[in-house]
Amino acid sequence: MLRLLRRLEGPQTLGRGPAFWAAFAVVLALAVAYPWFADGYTVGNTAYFFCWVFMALGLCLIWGYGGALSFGQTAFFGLSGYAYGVLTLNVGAAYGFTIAAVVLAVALAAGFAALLGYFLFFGRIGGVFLGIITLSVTLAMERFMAQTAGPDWRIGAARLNGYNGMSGMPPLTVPWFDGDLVLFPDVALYYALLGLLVLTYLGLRILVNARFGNVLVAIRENPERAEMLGYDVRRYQLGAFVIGSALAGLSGTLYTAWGQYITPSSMGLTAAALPVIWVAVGGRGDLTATLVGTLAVLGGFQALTIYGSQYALVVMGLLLVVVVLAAPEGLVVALMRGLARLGRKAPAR
Amino acid sequence: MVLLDTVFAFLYQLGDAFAFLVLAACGLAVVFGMMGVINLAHGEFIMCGAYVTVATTRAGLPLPLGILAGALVAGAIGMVLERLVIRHLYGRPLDTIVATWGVSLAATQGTLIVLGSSMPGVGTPLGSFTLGSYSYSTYRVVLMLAALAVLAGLYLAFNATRFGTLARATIQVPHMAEALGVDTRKVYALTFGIGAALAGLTGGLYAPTMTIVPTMGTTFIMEAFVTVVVGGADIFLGTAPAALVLGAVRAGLTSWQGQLFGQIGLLVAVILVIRVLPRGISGLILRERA
Amino acid sequence: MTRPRNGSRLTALAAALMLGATGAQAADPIKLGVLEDQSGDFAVATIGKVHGIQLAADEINAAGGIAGRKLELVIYDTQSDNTRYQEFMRRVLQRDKVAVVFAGFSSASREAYRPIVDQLDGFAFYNNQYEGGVCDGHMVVTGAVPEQQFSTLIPWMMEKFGKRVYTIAADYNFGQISAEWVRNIVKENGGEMVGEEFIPLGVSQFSQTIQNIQKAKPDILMTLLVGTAQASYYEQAAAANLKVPMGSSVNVGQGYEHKRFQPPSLANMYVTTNYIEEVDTPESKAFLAKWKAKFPNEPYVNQEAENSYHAVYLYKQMVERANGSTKRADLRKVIAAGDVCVDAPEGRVCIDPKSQHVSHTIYLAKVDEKHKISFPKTWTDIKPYWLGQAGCDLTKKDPMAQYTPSNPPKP
Amino acid sequence: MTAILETRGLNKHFGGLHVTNDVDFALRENEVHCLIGPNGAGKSTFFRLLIGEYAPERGQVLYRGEDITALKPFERVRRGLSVKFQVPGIFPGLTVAHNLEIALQHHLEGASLGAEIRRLLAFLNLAESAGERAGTLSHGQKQWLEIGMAISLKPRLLLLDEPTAGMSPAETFATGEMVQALNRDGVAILAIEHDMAFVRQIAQRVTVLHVGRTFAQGSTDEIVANEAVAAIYLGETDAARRTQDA
Repeated sequence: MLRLLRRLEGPQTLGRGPAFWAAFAVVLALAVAYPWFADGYTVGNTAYFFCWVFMALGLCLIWGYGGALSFGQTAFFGLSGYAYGVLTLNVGAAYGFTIAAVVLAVALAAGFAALLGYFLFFGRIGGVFLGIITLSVTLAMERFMAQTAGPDWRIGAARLNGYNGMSGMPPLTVPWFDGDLVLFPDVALYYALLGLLVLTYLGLRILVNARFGNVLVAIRENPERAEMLGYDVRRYQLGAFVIGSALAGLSGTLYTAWGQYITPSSMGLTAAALPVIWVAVGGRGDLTATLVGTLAVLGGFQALTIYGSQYALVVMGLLLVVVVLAAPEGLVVALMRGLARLGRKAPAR
Repeated sequence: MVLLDTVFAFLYQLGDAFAFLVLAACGLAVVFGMMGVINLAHGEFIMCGAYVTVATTRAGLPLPLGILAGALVAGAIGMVLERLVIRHLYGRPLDTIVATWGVSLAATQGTLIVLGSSMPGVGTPLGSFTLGSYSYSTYRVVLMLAALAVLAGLYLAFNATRFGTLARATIQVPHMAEALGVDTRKVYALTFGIGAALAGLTGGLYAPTMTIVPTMGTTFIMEAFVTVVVGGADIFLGTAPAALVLGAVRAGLTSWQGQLFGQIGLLVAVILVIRVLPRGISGLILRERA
Repeated sequence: MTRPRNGSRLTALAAALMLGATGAQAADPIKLGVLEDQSGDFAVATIGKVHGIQLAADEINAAGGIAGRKLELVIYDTQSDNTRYQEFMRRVLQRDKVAVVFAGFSSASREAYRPIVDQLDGFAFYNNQYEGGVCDGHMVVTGAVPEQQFSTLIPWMMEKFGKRVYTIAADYNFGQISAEWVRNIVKENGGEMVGEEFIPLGVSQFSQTIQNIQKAKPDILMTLLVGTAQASYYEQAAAANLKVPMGSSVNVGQGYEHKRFQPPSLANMYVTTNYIEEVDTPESKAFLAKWKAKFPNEPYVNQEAENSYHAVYLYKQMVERANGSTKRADLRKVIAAGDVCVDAPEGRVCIDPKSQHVSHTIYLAKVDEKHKISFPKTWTDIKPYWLGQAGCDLTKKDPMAQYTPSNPPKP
Repeated sequence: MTAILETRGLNKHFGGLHVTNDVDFALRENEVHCLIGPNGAGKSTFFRLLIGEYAPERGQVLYRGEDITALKPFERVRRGLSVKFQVPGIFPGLTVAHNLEIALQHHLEGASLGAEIRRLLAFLNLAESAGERAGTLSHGQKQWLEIGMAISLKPRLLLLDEPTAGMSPAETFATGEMVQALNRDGVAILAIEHDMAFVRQIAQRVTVLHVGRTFAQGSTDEIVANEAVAAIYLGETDAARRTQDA
């Protein structure tokens, strides 16, 4: 146990030492305390942002650590969103089944990722081809789901309902002493997601600093050498792909439960671009940077849509270009490195 | 006569699908095959060519000149983009994908803001001809011929001109070419420009047959990628046969089961090709690394 | 308190924020949320909807407001993106605390926000022509539905051109459900379906489809195509010299394709719509004059723009008859009376209490070789009858669901 | 003496070009063996066949009597075969110590891992650079780091592809001493090499590869004295001179 905790910091994650963890504690305390000061909308909106972060963290693992650019995050997002809908519409929400539905839906996404990833990585498809094929799969799934409007397209009681999307699934519920606790997008859901997010973040930190993460970055840096150190490169890439895709699936179920709605356009071209933007802008090489970057970009673009209207997409596109050119490691990583350099300089040696 | 009717109808559909795939893919294939760069803004170059063609034609230029103008403008913008963005990303193929995606998003929405949500078209020229019980658009036959002409032109450009020799030398052994005094940067810029100009040409050619909207590039992009992935890096040995096979798959499935199956069939074909010829694609990747 | 003028959403928003979340007092303005796509794929058809609402709000405020309270608009651009509808629907209901929301263009966007309106007990107007079937007490639909457009159009066309009908439709809910309506109405009128083809969204090449149509030799072609890519069909069909009379419920009235495309690609098309700016009545002309005075650069005033405009007046009447209350329960009592009607630019429109949909005047618009519009026929007071007949009665029960002819309410 | 690595009738061709042609070769246990030959002799292809990156059209590769022809590279590595590439195969974005950690984590962890990293850094003359990114090292240092990673796996057989390419004479000599030290610990070594001084320093036996075949074999002195070998090298220089003249 202690050994695991020691893996919370290591060469693969920025931010270590007491200063970082103190800052982490402060941020966490603020996150815990802030619903007391904010209105319902703000809290619900933040919870909504949290829904997306898992997908970004998953892509960070696949792309930033594993070096494989997947455009397929939204395919798993959509798949498990629909799975959540189908399961809960058929079984209902009693006895906390929604939690079981989340687990099953994420498992389904992981299973599909394992299948697709087996084909990709064991077929030695890498580099830009991986991106193109994952994108094709995503768009094919969107097109397929878009035409399921007819009444024959149903799984049990759940109609897939084509492009209009599937709705009517229950929100998350937790079994409680006096009846189920419904996690409407409000304070309760916020805390549930915050807890889940912190666990996922810390879990991923342990994972990337452990043996697995070491091998993963080795593969990113030089796959041939990694293989010649006796590692089965395909297996590790597949592992990262499955975990990352499962996280996208988790995002999908949470989003579906949040809005009680899932649509094929969640898998469309623009949707598929979003995780790449979040991760690239924040800094794909580091989990903390991805986490911070994703929240910042989500909030920033929502604000931009409210105030800057139609220029949001232009800014988004240009931001991507500028980041790739000027700060290829990502804005947050650049910022954190800058801070670290300052910190090192301060106690003059 | 009925048989002839049906055969011609199928050939026409095959040629139509083939032309669309070749024209959609050729610019992408040049840039990818020669430079190893995947250009996700490819569709926006097509859109750019279409806009320029329509604007100049409506301003009074004859359509063929308008199409040429579209190709030239797209090519020029392509070279500017190469200078500003792509050049700094050689050797970082994944970053190039991300950056060109950014360009694509910004270009689509930027066009919407500046030029509005749609533009009046120019109308399809040349009318129609009738054979048996079907009537056909003559212009689409022109498109088929244009696809063949583009393939032939590319073959000549890269095999029979000094630029072509230099380009291939640069791509195969960059430092050798540099040592021989070739300005490799210029070669890359020109190659990217040619790719963009081809995309612009495609946009111009299809402009009279489509609604002119900022998102029109996206209707080409999937087909372009599919063709390039199946065809591989070599434009002549890869793209043309790939377009032929995929065109047959699509025309066959569409006439048999409808448009949805035509589309899904394309994607299944890609996955099958990659499954059957994994060495082909991985061999490609190895060559690209070497 | 200033009401937002064209393009000054920032002021409106800042004002809204300053006002904060206070309870409704008599002097406070009534807040009306507007979520429409002002950018992205759908913007071409929806910018006019925002303008329609602004025009109506201006007129109402100039005439003293609703029950003595000013109408204040809170407008967001939803970017043709379903997730933005979800985000902003929460925002207008939870933060801006609007009394009513006018929202949505695509059916997918409506289905995206509907669970949120239901969950937060909001009240929303969907001012758009659509595939029909929404039976939800939180919604009022002012757009036309298939029974209004097809039960008029198809019998008329079959009488004029013949009984063999071919449908090409976008392969999603709107297209599939509309095609189902076409099928049923053709059968009821003794016609024959000689072909039916569904086109995936985003397809732009139609050579094969054109050939299929030529093979089937229909008398009437119903084109239920949606989106800018599919609109390429008309140009390609015209180039291939395909000249079957076309019928549609979605073209011209919504995307004003006759203005945007090069003639004669839309020649010989017949469309049923509840309003377009060519409608040649004194009411329509007066309306158009007011519109052009306020928005001189408007490319076109389509049926959704008119729906949005008269929807504000329908809402005004409900609130005034509920003695100034904006509570949903009070307003629904007013609707249940069955006589909430206004004289709209298209003619008289009334809310049907069972489905909370609106009756319309339906104009048959014909597009000629030069893309000029004429109106061979007009039907007044066409009711949205299907939902009520099928068993949706919102005065008794609120299922908050969407039904289709093949998936009707369960008794 | 038994062979640790053996090839039987190994064939590989690209298109019509036979690059490796019926090569029979045996490497003895605990031997330092150099593979030389003019450019285009098929050395690199042969090397890639040994490590499993290429699959042969015909023939077998045996490691300690086991047929490993169908095994993947990583499976060969796990059996005790380790490789150093011609172009330094390191993880450029990671620190030097981290590079070694990734190689060592197979069989060590915790404190003993740290101790072994420090021991290796000292052995490789890289202790000063432990915290630097491997990509910033000098060329020679990268070569050493890679040798360090290769021997971290505690191999029984080490394959070196031009280990001294780009090194100064002093660095080359130091590398030779490393190789000999490893050999004393019981590691068999097969090196592809151009530098005859280095070959002389380390090799117990030398094999000459020419147009995809084993052309000659013997001690360094025998090979240097072999006129036929000199002829093929001269032929190469002659050919080179002729093209330059043309």
